[in-house]
Amino acid sequence: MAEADQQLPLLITNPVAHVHGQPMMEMPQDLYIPPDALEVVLATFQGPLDLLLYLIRKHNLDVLDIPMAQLTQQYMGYIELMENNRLELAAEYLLMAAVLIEIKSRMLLPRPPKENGEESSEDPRAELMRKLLEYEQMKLAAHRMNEIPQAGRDFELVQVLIERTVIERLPSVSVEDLRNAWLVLLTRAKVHAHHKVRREELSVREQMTKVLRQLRDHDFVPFESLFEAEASIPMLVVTFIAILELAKETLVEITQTESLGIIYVRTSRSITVEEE
Amino acid sequence: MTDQAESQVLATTDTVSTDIVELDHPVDTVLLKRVYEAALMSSQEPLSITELKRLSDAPLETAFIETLLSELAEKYADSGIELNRVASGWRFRARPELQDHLDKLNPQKPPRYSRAVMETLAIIAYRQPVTRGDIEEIRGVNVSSQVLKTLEGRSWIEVIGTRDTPGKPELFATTQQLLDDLNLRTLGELPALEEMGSLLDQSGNAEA
Amino acid sequence: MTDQAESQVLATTDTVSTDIVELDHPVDTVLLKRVYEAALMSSQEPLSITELKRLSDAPLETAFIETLLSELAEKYADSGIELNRVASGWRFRARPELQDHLDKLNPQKPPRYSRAVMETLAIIAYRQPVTRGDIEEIRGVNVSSQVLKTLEGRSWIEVIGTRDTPGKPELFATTQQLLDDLNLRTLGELPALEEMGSLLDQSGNAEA
Repeated sequence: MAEADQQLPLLITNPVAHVHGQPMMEMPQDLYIPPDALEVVLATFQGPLDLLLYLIRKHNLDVLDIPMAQLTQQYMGYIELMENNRLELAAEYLLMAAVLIEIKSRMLLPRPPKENGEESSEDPRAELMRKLLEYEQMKLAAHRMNEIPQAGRDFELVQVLIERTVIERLPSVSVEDLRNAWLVLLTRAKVHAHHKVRREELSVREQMTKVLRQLRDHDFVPFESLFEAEASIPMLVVTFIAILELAKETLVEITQTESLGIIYVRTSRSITVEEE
Repeated sequence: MTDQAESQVLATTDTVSTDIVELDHPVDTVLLKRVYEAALMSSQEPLSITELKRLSDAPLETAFIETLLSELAEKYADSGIELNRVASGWRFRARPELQDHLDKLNPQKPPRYSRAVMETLAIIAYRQPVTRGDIEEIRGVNVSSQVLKTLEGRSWIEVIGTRDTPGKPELFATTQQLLDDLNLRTLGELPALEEMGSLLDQSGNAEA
Repeated sequence: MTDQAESQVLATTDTVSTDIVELDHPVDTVLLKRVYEAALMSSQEPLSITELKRLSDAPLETAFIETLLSELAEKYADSGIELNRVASGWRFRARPELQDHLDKLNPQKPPRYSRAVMETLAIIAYRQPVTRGDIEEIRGVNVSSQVLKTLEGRSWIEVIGTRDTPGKPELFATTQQLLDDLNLRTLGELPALEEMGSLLDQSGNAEA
């Protein structure tokens, strides 16, 4: 096969490149592209293997029997072009140039005498060939993968609105949660060591709250009305203790304006309001 | 022939709309409906009639597009989703009545209250009426207003008065709502404190 | 004619499946199909059979669910969307052949990835698990971190371990997400690699 890139007329008069110091007046045959697009083309090579493959396929060279002189020359031509276009030339390109030249020179040397007749493994081009083919295989695979329709690019995914109910989910609390919270408090503060807690206390406290609640909206409440008529005797006692407890804690004030008159209970808050 | 068979498969309403349109523009109604379907299904936002008009090269009348959309909505009458018209256009959504089923897929874990909230609630429940200062004394840390607001927001606690001490601190107590939510009749049904102490390993020597 | 035959086959399976189920559990097949429909259409990700099982209280057999899904897929045979089975489950997508129409609505598309990205992805897909060094060896150039980050950012590749060699290089593999996005079920559905032999045949005078 003749050197293919010789006779193409040039669009520009200045040398396109310098190859081995010689001005290269013509662009390689396959680069019949406007010079300003050259950079783009050169930049698309994925590396020396890609460039070599391009050259091999473009010039219909035999991968199994690569004409090293021809390939090396063309490769160097492109390297020069890249340098002239100030493309950032990855070190791999220069390394490959060295490899090509090395293979070429080794092929010029007489082959060392064979011992077992295994010639193929001694072909200095074998490793390069293997790499080229493996790379080409992956390059094709990448191309085909890119042709597979991609979600979002080539087809849309269905995503229909789902309206989460707007009702705010409130945490639910169980008695167990309260128990656990209290247990934590116990361990931490050792509250139980200082307070002798009696079971009744809670009902007294509950009743204290009830009384306070009843008093909240009134200035004075008759003492008797704090007791529910249908309440059990223990409940009446608890209520009574609760009122005394409230008085002791100065949360309520108990007043009686005349002896045997009505006993009024009022909260300390209403006392405060009155005083202001 | 094939075309006819195909459109016959589709609903009879289809024929009506096709007739209307065939007069104005030779629009492939079947294709158009599919395009609308695909567009509406894959769009995150409702699509307006203006946007839907962009989907066909031939200029279409709003009324015609709306007819197609109604037919599309009709097609989904018996399915798990529905086509709705909302302020900004048309959109598909999962049927709200299926919500309960769909929730099973992503069981939202019920949110939990922070320890601060739970401890504060426990203190108010067991020690009521208490002031914020009381709570802080027992917990050993400041009680943030947020904690109290959370509990008040649930109507689980309320202010039932003030203590007659400097600053007139508010007294907090638990509400009937809390008892209802805990499924209790009285506070007395809360776990007894002294029993709880025995649940703790450390309490063994503390009681002595 | 083929169409009719096909739908008849399906009609039969439909009745059969319903019968089978009615015996085992009193499942409301119609409701269940609607729930699946709504769930699949509103879910961002494909739904696995395991997830679909969670949608019903009664325990259902995989084969039964798959029958329902096939029926659901059949229901959408003539519409703008289709139900597919991909690597991580089942999902609806707009028909790819309608994409040109849909593009009129949203002209901006995600960019096609560079050859560097796609070659790296292909090497990981076909040769996994591979290290960065393996990829560089095959491509003959450095692999920029940006390329790997792009693929990781897309959740198409992930580190699945390290190789027990000096430096403990990370091993990359592809993800289910990649298969989902390519509408594939398994890596085996990726295009077959070109045989080395056929690559050799491409050169004009490759005789041996």
